[in-house]
Amino acid sequence: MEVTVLLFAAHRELVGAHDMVVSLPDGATVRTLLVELRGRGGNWADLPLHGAVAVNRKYADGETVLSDGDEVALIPPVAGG
Amino acid sequence: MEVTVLLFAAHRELVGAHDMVVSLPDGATVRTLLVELRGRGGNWADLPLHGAVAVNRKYADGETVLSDGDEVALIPPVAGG
Amino acid sequence: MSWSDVTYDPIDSSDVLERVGTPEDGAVALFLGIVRNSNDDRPVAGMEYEGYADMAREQLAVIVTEAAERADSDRVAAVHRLGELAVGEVSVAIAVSAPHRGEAFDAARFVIEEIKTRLPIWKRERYLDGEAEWLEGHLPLAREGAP
Amino acid sequence: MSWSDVTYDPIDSSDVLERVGTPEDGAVALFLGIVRNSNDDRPVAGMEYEGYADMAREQLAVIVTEAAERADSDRVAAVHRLGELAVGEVSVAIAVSAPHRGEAFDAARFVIEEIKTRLPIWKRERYLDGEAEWLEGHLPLAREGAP
Repeated sequence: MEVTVLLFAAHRELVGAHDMVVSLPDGATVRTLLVELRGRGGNWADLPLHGAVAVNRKYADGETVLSDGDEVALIPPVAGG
Repeated sequence: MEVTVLLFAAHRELVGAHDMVVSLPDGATVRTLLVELRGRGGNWADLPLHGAVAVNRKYADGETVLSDGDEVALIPPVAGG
Repeated sequence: MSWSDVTYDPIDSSDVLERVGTPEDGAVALFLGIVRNSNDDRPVAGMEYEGYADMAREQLAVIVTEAAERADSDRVAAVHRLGELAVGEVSVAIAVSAPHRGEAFDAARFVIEEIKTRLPIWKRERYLDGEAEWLEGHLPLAREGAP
Repeated sequence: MSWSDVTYDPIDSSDVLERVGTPEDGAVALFLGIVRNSNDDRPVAGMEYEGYADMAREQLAVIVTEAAERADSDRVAAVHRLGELAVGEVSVAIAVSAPHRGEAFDAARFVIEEIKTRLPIWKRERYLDGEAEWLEGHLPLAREGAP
């Protein structure tokens, strides 16, 4: 299955990408995805394993199981206002 | 000496007067004035002896000594806003 | 640049808002008091605000100064209306700007609370049934030492 | 009639104010967040707000609904700006009207606090010396159960 990954702010700058499509095995969780991204080495390894994540625009956690076509956003600590 | 007395809202309606000049003996206090006003009888007797009072637009109390020309206002419980 | 007034003229809330704000301020709080159409389920036609205008003006200036000290900001503006007001009209407007939001909120809240306990203003609510009543108020000061 | 938006367009605070207010409301609170000209004594040139706009829009609608429930008022309006903002520009505007002042103040305060902890928005401060920094933020949720 494929999910769309979105990166913002410091994360976006860290790896030089804002959005990408990532292929994952069926049954993959948010944690599977994060491990895959960090496994790319270089600056990717600096993406947080325990940061906030949103799946389809709702906050989720590492256990959340992903489905084909999901939109997964890594959410750096927020600073609106 | 003479002081100007101001009455507002429910006090004003009670005695049917908004402002008046009252003659008082030298050394009179706010309390002297209130006793004098209440002593006029009728609705005047219903003016409060322990209500708030302002002398020359500053909150004062019964002990405050009055001077000729002072502006003394009886202040019903306030309800601005 | 703090500012205050007690007036019989209608209040322009955007004018009050424009009296605050400097480049070092990150937060603005505005409070408006409005004449409501009912009180305890009794339909209200309007509100008459009677005031000891000269003293109210002086007292409001003192309140605004105290609020400015608390907020560490001299950008506090407040105006209170007197006279006959219809439902929906603004009776009081308070604007504060400050570096941070906590100061702005707290100062605006301080001003309205102090107005309600210290400003020599009284209101008579006029009901749709033709009656009118002076609303219960607050004793403006502890009267310790009073006769 | 609660309303919220996340937008790249400049915020018109009087428009936000006009979205609240009904004849049963006696209190209106407005909060504006503004880009300041300094932070910890470092001169600021402007602020870039980056957002996950679609999610921020949904989250802000949720926050506004929660605020409306708390205030027992459906008159809550909030808008957050994204993009490049100059010093003095409004980054966020929140308006609440309610029967009484406590509800209006509390709901406005609730919305800004929740915005700062939940809305997926990030800001990069640009300094007069040409540098820029992402400001430290809040972890949006307790990550219990996270891997």
